[in-house]
Amino acid sequence: MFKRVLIANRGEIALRIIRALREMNIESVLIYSKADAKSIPVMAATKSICIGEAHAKDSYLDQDKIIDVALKCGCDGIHPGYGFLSENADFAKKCQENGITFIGPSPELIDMMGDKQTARDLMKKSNVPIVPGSDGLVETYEKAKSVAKEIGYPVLIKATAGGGGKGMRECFSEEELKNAYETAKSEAMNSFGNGEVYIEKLILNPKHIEIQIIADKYGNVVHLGERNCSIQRNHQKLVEESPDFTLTEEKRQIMGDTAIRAAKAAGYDSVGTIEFVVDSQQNFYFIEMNTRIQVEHPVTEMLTDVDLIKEQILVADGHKLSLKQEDINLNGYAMELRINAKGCGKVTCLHFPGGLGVRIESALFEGCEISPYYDSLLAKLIIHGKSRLEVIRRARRALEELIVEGVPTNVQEMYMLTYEPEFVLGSYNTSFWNKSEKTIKERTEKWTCSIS
Amino acid sequence: MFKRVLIANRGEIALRIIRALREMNIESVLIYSKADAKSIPVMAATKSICIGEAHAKDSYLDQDKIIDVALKCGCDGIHPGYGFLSENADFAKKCQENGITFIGPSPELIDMMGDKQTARDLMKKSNVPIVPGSDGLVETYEKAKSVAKEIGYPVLIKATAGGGGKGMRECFSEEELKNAYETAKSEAMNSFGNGEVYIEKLILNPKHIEIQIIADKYGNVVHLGERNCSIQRNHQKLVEESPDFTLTEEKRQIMGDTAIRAAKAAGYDSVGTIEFVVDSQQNFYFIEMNTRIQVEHPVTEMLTDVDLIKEQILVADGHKLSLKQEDINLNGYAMELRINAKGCGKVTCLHFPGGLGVRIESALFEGCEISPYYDSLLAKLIIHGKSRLEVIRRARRALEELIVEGVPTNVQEMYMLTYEPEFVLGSYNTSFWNKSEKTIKERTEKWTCSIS
Amino acid sequence: MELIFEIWERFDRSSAVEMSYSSNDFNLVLKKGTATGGCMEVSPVASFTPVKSESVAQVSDVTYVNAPIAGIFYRSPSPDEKPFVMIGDEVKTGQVLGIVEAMKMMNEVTSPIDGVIEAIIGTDNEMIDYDGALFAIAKKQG
Amino acid sequence: MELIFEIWERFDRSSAVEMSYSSNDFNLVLKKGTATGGCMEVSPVASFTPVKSESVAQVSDVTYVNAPIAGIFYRSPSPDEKPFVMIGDEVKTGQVLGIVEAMKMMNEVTSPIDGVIEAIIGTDNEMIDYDGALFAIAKKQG
Repeated sequence: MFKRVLIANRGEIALRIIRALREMNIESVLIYSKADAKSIPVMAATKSICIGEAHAKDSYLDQDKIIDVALKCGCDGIHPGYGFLSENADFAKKCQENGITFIGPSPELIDMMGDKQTARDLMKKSNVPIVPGSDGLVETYEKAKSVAKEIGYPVLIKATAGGGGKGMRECFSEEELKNAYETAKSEAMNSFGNGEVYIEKLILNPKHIEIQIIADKYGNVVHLGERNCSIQRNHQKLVEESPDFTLTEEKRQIMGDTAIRAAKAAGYDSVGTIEFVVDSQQNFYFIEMNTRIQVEHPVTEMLTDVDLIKEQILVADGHKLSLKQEDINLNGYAMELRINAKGCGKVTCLHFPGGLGVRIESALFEGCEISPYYDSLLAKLIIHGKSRLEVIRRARRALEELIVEGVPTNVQEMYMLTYEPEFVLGSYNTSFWNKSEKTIKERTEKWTCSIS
Repeated sequence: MFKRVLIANRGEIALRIIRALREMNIESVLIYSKADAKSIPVMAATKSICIGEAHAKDSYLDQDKIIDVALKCGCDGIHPGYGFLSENADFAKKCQENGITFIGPSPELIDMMGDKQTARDLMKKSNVPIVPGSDGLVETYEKAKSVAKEIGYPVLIKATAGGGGKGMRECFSEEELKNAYETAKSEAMNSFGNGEVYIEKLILNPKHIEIQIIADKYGNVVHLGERNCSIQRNHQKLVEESPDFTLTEEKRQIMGDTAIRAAKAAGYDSVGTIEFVVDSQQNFYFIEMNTRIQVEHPVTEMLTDVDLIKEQILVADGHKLSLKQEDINLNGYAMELRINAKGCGKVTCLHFPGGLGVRIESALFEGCEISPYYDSLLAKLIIHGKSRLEVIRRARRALEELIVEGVPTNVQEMYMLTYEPEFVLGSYNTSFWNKSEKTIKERTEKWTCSIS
Repeated sequence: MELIFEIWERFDRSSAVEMSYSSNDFNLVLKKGTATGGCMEVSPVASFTPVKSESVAQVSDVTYVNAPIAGIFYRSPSPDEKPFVMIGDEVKTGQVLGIVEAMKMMNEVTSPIDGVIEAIIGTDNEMIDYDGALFAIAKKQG
Repeated sequence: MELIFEIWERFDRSSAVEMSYSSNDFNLVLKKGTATGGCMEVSPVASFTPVKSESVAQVSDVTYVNAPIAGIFYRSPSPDEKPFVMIGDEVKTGQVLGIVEAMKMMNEVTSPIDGVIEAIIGTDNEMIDYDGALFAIAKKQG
């Protein structure tokens, strides 16, 4: 077993990992930036070493410094958390070269899954459904027409060099295709000097559903059910829940089995998430694999009673997976609400909700400074209950009890969100936030007044 | 369903009930004393009414005022919590007479179970093991000798009029009996003017184990496993856990079935607890029944995922029990650590632990005043985990994170307690605190510095 | 005037610590004493504290008459009759100002001093807390 | 008026700390208790804050020499040799005071001023934080 693990992260996830290590009787060494000197993880770790200035490149992203501290402190493992170096194959490789276990998959796996085309090819080979498309460049309108016909409308024409919506055209019928194809091509040429395009099926307002898996080094893989993460603002998740309320049990089984197949095909050996988009007919398509622990992992922990961080550490240490698929039961409902800062400042008053079915993951404390250098996540409110309605009502009362003063937050918006009919019905998809933002913000403004 | 429920209590249990009501969409009316004006329950309830001075007799025990407020506010139910009026048959009767549902058993049941002899007789009739004894007065030494022989040594000779240890004699063999019998009798005569004594088997250092049950008005009863509450200081519980680590599965079944039989015999129809003492051979004997929700109910909630307060409210409202015995699974281990004040003052700094498997039940807030009028419970730290060892380690890290400043507390003692070998092994009984107090206190003094 | 006091009473019962109100007729600003100072004041519940006496403590020579018991406050002996007192009325020590009904008993609220009714704080026909302020009486000068 | 109270009640139930409302008829401002200042001192973490540099900040005319990088601090060029400096030693600007080894590089720590070694804060052979204080140097008078 590990003797001492370095945590190359900050905030709530650093605290989450320190707690798990503490409970496993493993020492923790935290590296931190000057901006985080007054923080709970710094206090909670067995040892904390300041390695640089606030900017992540001088601290949380400084690979060589981190490895050096790990070696000097006698660490035999490094936990990267999420973000920062968690999906950096070079860093994982440096750990390996220095005889330190990177708590995550091998550098090769990170590389493979980080490359969209390689991952897509692997999934296709493994019989995992991917978004249908041209599988390569579409050089002529004639080819475009035949590809579109084959995969069915609507389709999306995308420039290989594209980005930010440029060189991208939605197309709902063959009548629109010629114009869309030519426009996308010329726009791509004008914008990027490269007119190459390809075609994909356009999935309209899909659900974003991901399957949590865990695998050991001996080819054992189990899945721990799905999370619906469709409530996103600018691809930033706001609420995640499990199980997905509208997924049939049959489809859940199939998606779970597919995720296991995907992980096995990759030879995966850590915690990870297979992300799918699911259309209104419950057709699902692989989009990507996250080769790290995710922000929303507690949702799955509440349902399965599996401590994902501990399991991740155990399998990294070469332990055989203690779980079997038949041991995994999804018990009740769980939801995570992300409480974000909408600006900087000092937290002048803090009060967290408690009681049955309420879990808090946060490194906040009264008096702490919210700095502009890192992400805006202040706290994760994780609610568990027997029914989805109980969870929603519990979330409301928890949000009513929550007090974070001194820093502008999204608490009020989250509260208003819990009253949106589409949310209550559980039938929402990724279009939810765009559709509901106006109402939620109006209601929030109507009933509250922002701190000026 | 209830429209509006009055809560005749304060502190953490008032907040617990308000939260449950809020989640059930039922309005809450809280009565409070002037000493509790600045409290979280007062804030959290739909409506709060101050009914008198700090002393409980002027507020939380003032039955007529409470009923009056309930009527004036249109409450159709009263939840008494624990302590105060929760096991007061007169109060339950007054509720009934005023057309308000007392959320608990009927006055007759409270009366019956409140009278030790009646309860004992009922249990005996229902084939529930009770502590063997003379079943009535022992007028002569000859009778004492035959009773003692029948039930077996050691025995306890107790004065019917006794109290505070007076007129009570332990007796380990027949040689000691004559002297013990005569001494007890004369001591009782001298102290109380009544020399009547009876004899009971002396259970040496038993475990205190209780079975949680819930029953509806239609004769359905389920049990929700046991709690080991053997760690007590002056009959005040400090730590409760479930399941009991040393109880065999067979004995658990038998005790559970016995508790159900006892509840059915009484015609019980609410949440309740059957308390047993268990000797070193795992023989168990009924001692009493608690006809209310108990402080330590969350331990059972963590294992069973049953919200006991909600179920209590539902069965009081005449709902049929939704649970069947086969639905009840004890999932993992859970423990409650009671954080008590050891003096009064203002809480100047407060920080609660969070994360996986940690539940807080508390009405504390930073700045609150701990008054001398009510009990000393500040917070309940409820820890859940997969194994008992995980729970103990999690409890330690949670206690390390917990900060309560400004008021002397038992936090450090609880922390030291979690390192006591007998506690770690789970083999402790009611003698634990007396045996361990000295070590715990010495270690606490050695490693901490009390707030002066 | 009634409106102000109704607002005022609501303010006291509410968790607000500060308020201002303006209409065609008047402006009203209310703050609770907890809005300034050290850390205790920023506690989540400090904001729910009824601090009646503090909030009106500026006004000197005013005596508050509080409810002797939690119950329903009545301003008049019966629904058809006139209120016992109106704002501006002169009152004598021992004079009945109102009634608090609790447990089927009518508890008379009497004036502890000779003075003038400055404010009627309790709301007719509504629940009043134990020791909750019902009347403010200005001491008669001289 | 009903509207005000409805807003108010909503405000109370919400965790908003402040609100204002205005219409043709009236303006309404509500705030909850957010006091400023004083609170940070009782924060749970204030107690674990490393305050080395602050705690010695009272001494005037002292310059701290901090670690340029996190690493192992060495007081001497090699284990067998004497320390670069001892307390009381006079040092010149640019003089080597110690070494911080990080990423297999020996980073010399030099004196920024002419002065006298007042204190050696770093521990020989132990990990030092980035920007952690190693030496205190008293400025040479005159």
